[in-house]
Amino acid sequence: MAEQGKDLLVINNIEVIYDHVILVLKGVSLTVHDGAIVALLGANGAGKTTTLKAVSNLLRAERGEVTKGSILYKDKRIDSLTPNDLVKLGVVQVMEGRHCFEHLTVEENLLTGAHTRRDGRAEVMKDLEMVYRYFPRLKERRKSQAGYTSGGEQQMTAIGRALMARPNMILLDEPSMGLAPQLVEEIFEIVSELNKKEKVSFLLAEQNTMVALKYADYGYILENGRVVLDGEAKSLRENEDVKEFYLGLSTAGRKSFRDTKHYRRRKRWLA
Amino acid sequence: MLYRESGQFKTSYRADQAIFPIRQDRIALMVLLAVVFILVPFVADEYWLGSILTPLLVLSLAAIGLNILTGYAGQLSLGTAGFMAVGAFAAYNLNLRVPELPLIVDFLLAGVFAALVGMVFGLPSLRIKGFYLAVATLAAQFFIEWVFTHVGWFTNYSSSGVISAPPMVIMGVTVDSAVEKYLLTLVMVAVLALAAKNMVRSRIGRSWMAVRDKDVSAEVIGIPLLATKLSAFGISSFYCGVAGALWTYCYLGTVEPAAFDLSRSFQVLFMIIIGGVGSILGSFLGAGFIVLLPILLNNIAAMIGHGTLQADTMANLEHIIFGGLIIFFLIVEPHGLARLWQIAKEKLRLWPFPY
Amino acid sequence: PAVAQAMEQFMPIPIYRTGPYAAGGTGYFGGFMDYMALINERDGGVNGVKLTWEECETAYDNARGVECYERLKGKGPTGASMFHPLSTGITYSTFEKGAADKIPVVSLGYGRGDAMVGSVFPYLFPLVTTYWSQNTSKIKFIGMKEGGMDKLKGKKIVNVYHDSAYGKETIDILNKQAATYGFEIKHFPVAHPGLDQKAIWLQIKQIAPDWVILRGWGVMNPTAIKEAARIGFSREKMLGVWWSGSEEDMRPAGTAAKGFIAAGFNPPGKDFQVIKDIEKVVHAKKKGNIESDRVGTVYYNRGVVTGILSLEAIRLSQEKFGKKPLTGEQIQWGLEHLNLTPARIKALGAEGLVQPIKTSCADHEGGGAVKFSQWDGNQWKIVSDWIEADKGLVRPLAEESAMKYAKEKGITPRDCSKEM
Amino acid sequence: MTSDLNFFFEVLFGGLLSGIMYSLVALGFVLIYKASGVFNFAQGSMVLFAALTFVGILEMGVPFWPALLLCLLVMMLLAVGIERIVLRPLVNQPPIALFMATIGLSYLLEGLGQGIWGTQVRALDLGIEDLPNEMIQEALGIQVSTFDLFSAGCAAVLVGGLALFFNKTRVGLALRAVADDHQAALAVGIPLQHVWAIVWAAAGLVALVAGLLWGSRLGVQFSLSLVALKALPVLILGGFTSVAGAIVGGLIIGASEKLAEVYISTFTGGAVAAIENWFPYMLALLFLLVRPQGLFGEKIIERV
Amino acid sequence: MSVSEKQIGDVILRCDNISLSFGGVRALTNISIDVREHEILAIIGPNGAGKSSMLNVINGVYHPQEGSVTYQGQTRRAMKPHETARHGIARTFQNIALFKGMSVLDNIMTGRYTKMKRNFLWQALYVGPNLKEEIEHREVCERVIDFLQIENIRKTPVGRLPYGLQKRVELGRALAAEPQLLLLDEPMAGMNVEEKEDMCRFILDVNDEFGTTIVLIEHDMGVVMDISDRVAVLDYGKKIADGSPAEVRANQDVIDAYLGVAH
Ligand SMILES: Nc1ncnc2c1ncn2[C@@H]1O[C@H](COP(=O)(O)OP(=O)(O)OP(=O)(O)O)[C@@H](O)[C@H]1O
Ligand SMILES: Nc1ncnc2c1ncn2[C@@H]1O[C@H](COP(=O)(O)OP(=O)(O)OP(=O)(O)O)[C@@H](O)[C@H]1O
Ligand SMILES: [Mg+2]
Ligand SMILES: [Mg+2]
Repeated sequence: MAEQGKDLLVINNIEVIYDHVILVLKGVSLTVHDGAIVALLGANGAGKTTTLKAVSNLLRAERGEVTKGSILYKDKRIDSLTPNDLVKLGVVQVMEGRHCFEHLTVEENLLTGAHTRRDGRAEVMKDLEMVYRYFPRLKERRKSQAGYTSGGEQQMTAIGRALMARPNMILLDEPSMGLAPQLVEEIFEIVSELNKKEKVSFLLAEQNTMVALKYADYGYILENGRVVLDGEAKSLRENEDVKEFYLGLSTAGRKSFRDTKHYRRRKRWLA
Repeated sequence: MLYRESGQFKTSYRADQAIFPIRQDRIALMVLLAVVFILVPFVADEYWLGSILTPLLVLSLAAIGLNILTGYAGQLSLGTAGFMAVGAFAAYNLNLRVPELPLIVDFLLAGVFAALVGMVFGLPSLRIKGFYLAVATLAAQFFIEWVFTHVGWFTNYSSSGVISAPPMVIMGVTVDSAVEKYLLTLVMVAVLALAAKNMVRSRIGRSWMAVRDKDVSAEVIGIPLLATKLSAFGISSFYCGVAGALWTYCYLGTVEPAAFDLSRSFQVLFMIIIGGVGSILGSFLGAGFIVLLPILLNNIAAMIGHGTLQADTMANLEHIIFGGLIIFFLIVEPHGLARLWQIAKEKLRLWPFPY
Repeated sequence: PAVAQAMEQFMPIPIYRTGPYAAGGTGYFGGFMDYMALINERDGGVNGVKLTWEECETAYDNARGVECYERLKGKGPTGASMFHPLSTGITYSTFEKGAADKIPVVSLGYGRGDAMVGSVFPYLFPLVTTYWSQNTSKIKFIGMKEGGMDKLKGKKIVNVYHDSAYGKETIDILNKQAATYGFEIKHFPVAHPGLDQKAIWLQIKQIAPDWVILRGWGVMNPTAIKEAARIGFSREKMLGVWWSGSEEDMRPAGTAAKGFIAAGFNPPGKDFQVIKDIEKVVHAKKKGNIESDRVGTVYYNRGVVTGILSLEAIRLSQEKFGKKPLTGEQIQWGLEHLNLTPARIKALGAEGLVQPIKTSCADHEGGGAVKFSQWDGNQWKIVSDWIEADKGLVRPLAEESAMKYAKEKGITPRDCSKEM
Repeated sequence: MTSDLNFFFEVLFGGLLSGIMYSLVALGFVLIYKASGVFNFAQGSMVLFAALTFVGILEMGVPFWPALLLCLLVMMLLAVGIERIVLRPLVNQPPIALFMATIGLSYLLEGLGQGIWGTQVRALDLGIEDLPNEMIQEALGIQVSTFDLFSAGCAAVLVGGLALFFNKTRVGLALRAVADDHQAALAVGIPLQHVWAIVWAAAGLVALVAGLLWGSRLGVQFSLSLVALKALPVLILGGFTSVAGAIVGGLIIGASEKLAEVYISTFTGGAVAAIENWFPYMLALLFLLVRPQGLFGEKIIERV
Repeated sequence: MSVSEKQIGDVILRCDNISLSFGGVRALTNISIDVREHEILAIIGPNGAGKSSMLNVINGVYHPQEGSVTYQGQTRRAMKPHETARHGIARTFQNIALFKGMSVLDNIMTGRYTKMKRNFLWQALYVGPNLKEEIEHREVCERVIDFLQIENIRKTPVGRLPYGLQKRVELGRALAAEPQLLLLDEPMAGMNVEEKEDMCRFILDVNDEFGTTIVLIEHDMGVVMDISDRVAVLDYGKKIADGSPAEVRANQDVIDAYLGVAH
């Protein structure tokens, strides 16, 4: 685990409403220490993506609004900054569902990631090479329009694009989605490498709890727009409920997907 | 608290499939129909009936037509007025050349002709999409306008190309007062609006929306793209055609290409965008907005600006306010008045609790 | 209601201040309103009956024109006196309503060519002249320039027209005249709005006509003139209709417009007593309905002429029905019995501005003459006297067309011999 | 025969040059489309607004060049205002919403422009003769107007400038990204506000140039806003996203429109005439059937 | 229930030597795959291997340059997707392709498109035969909704649903068509274990109860190994293995190309 510093990102009891009517987050608080990897877990629709977007301020583009609470980055309020300002501050989001620029080639997609950088072309090129080293497949497809690449290739492009900004903090939304198992491991290796070498902090929303908890330092579990459980990754891994509902482990080890349950057990924390 | 569906249980799919599953909505509709059919003809004066309500209804019908094509089937069209013109000229020529046909049949056949023309111009939609498709419909718009200006047969070789609409006789009754015209229009519009509402909540409507939202997956489900798009073009143009016929017979009183120029197409397009793309109710709301607002502004202008040098400024102010309001509404609700209405209802449902 | 009837006569103003033709709308109705203001200010109204008016913006759109008609027709103590559509399209859409509501529709120099046949169109008044009449005057003018109507034989004339109802009105009559006088006529429609006419003018260059008749509208006019200059066609051989003959049509064409000739039933300029009065009584007191620098322009003066004729009709009717606000039906009588003698014109201060006019039940046109003026680069110079229309040609055509209309609509024409 | 051939070339050249005039207007559309994936309905009104403003400033007694600068400044302010008030709240909305906003904008601009400067028709003289160029006439025997040549020159300069701007600055790439996906563009830190303000300012500049050239030909009046209708088929034929397409499209449309008008009308004895309104659209339509994205437009990506 | 109990029938779909390329990119090279009645066939492989392309070829979205597809005894080269749908092939997509503007119920009802017959005039009238038909099909859809346990969101516009539920609705739309062959492209991506379990159960139930043949693309090896009867492995557009889960798991080529570590 990387050295952990002081609080980098602090979310204080925020409430988010979409379209003026749909209340999605009902008071979420969490903290990311400098240099930490924090996992945000939870079922579909729990509000993970919404939380990340609240931080990166992409909510406004979806007619969503933070109506209560505050978000601090390096002890400064960032609620009213534009996404562009945030990227300049070093906070970048990798959006769920890839969101590549379809008509741009893979390489152009990656270059857009460096839009805010002012450290010269040579540096950018160096990072481009780095991304290609991480994802050799992208190098092969660099001249293809992103819209025509496969799902996994697009996911790699999206992640690579965020790396091109040289961020301090990455908000990763479901990085493993649609990636081959080998690659999932690789991506998390990259995360961990960036975290150790470059001191990049991560807030990552992930469904693949197994991997997420393997690499994260700390985890929060979200249900229905509220944090229901948090703790050191290690302790979460040991938690009975987490084991059953998120890791698919029962006391007898991993269950087969064939042994389907036809009833639902209640999660204890909801009781 | 007044607007609640709680306590209204539906015990059959039939009940759930009704147009207005909520009782309050049904009552509201009944009241509305009673008002427009019974009250309005008694209280409204000739000006309101003849120059505001009738054109408003006719344009609502055209807007429904365009909404079917653009709102439901997702095919952007700028040729609405062209298809209206086909309807208008078809109705005139049918009346002239086959006088035995009842006028209502003329109107419906006019719609059918418009539908055929619409389908011809809809053919390219299989390949051409989005704003590019707008060009196909613009081609239709200009070409149709040109044909009616240049082929004398359509205007019965009148020297100026403007003909006044013949008197309307329906089942022996002459329809010529403002009230009669209003009622005729109202009946046609109400029936056709109901039919449109029915179609959009049936199979054909679902296939339009499917093509609009994601044509590739629509096709994978088994929806043939060309047939679906053509049906949208056809039915949409049918509505426009009937609207065109009503426009000349019940409102303008003349048949001429200039009444169906590009600006009319845009006018109808504005209606559906302001009112709500993909909403039958929105077609009416949008038509109301676009027809009434300028008149309202103009009336206000006439009231305060009368006789002074300011009249010039007032006319332009009208434009500015109109444009400004369009933008304002979009920012408040990009999905149009219909959605605004819906959100209001949703809030009402929760009221007095905020969320 | 008749108890305390205000002594006011209401006039609807279906103006267009926006859109491509705003210059025409504001100029024309500006003049009209100024004239009414003059009568109110100077004379205290027509025989003590004050004139009131209300604007309604039509944006030159038929549908809005109809709405304006309906909105304004019932205003004032006695309803609208008459309706001036200032658009051929709106004329077509309102004249039947006018007949039903008994409100005269006055289309001064535009609208239906056959409307002069008052027996069929009792409430439609194409006062002064119609497109058909003015067209024959143009051919006469060409004949004069060529040195006699017989010299027209073998000449080539091109008719460049706005591709619309208005533009097409004169095709038939030109063809007839071509047959009569033996000149060659070729028609070129210009698609609305006529921003680019290269193709047409290159063809005209090939034809090398002797004369070009321009039936333009709005931006089509300066464009045509510039194109003519470009192919080197003499502007002095171009004859415009009155919609192609305003300052607004010439100025954008710049030097290219010099020499262009236009027909008009009213000359421009401030050299008329009535215009001077308006400047003194209305504009000097900042009560004008238009920018003061536009006083005396073609459109403006046309509006004044319209005002003169309209108010004369009201005055006449007052003589018959009493000096009080009148209904449209009563004013129809005045419009039908106009008799503007040179003496009367002089009394009105409009010598040279208006031609003598005498209407009747059978003839709703009344005058029929036009004057030609030539653009000298800055302003219009009058280059002819009143030139009469070829009534012998126009009248039968109009009657034929009017009868056809009457038959279609099941109208029995009035017997004008009984209506004196 | 030679005179026939001569005539043919005259029509052809006339058409090509008319086409360039259309291209000038089409360029403005291309810019906005590139930056937001939206068809800017207000481009025509911007042309009108720019020309009105310029003439208005001239009439106030300001000399030509300062007036031009002042007018440019106005257009830039306008761009910033549009971004602030109209576009920013509509980020990430479906294209139809933005399209509608531009419709609202066009009303607003028309009202504003004419409200401030009046509805009068005004002359605008750039001091360039719209008469056949004598040198060319002597050399080639064809009449080509000096003014047209000047316009073609302006178009070339504009296109060159824009091409440089888009290819040599990072804005070009950012623009294309924004057109694809507003939200993702925000996420990678592209400052949407700036990009839009810049592009609308550029569109304003193009509108100004088009407004001056067209305005000096037609007079500065409302009809200037209608030149947009001439630019549409050009735009579609060339492809919404391509600067080069706007030029090539203009040439093709201009030339074929004039040739068609002349020869079809001649062959049919004038029965088929005044086809200029629909012919370019039909031509563009036929063309699209072969290439649905226009000549140089970006291919529409459809994948599952 | 073990694999052997299941009645796996004859080949209903045979792909012969399929080759597909886009410009320079060879997405598929000479691929032959058989699908047998009632089986669950998983296609796995690294990203960009051509798995989705394979599904696209099967239901006619892509037309291969070479090779043929034989379905229910009929060989064809190019068939439109809506024709294959008529022949009983339904599918879901890797990138959710729901109809965003419609409610869950309407989305699922579109799945019944090919089965409904009344023409638009009846639909305009709505009452009478059309209503009867609507209700008939609504009942089928309600069964699907019930089966997938999405009753509470039936009237919600799909655009507002979280990702996992959208995937479920997409499955529902495909099921409503009562297909013989169901193609699923990464149906479990972006789900947590609990949701994956649900999804697996739905797939197995469909397979059991209706005997629907299923072709499935999935990256979660746990799922693939547990529920599929057979696994085909693609790599760079070539088929490198085809066999029972156990065989494939042990195949060294597969481990090298895809799995990384043995699972
Ligand atoms: N633009 C929006 N408008 C309305 N509601 C929304 C919008 N975006 C999300 N929601 C709602 O907010 C809730 C939380 O969604 P969110 O996307 O944050 O969940 P998530 O935890 O990321 O789920 P998943 O694992 O499926 O990605 C969901 O119920 C969803 O329906
Ligand atoms: N329409 C197309 N045009 C161009 N290239 C394409 C197209 N469709 C697929 N490809 C290319 O073909 C290859 C295979 O793509 P495919 O989508 O089948 O991969 P996949 O196996 O489904 O991968 P993933 O697991 O990442 O979804 C990829 O390299 C992709 O870029
Ligand atoms: Mg999410
Ligand atoms: Mg795939």
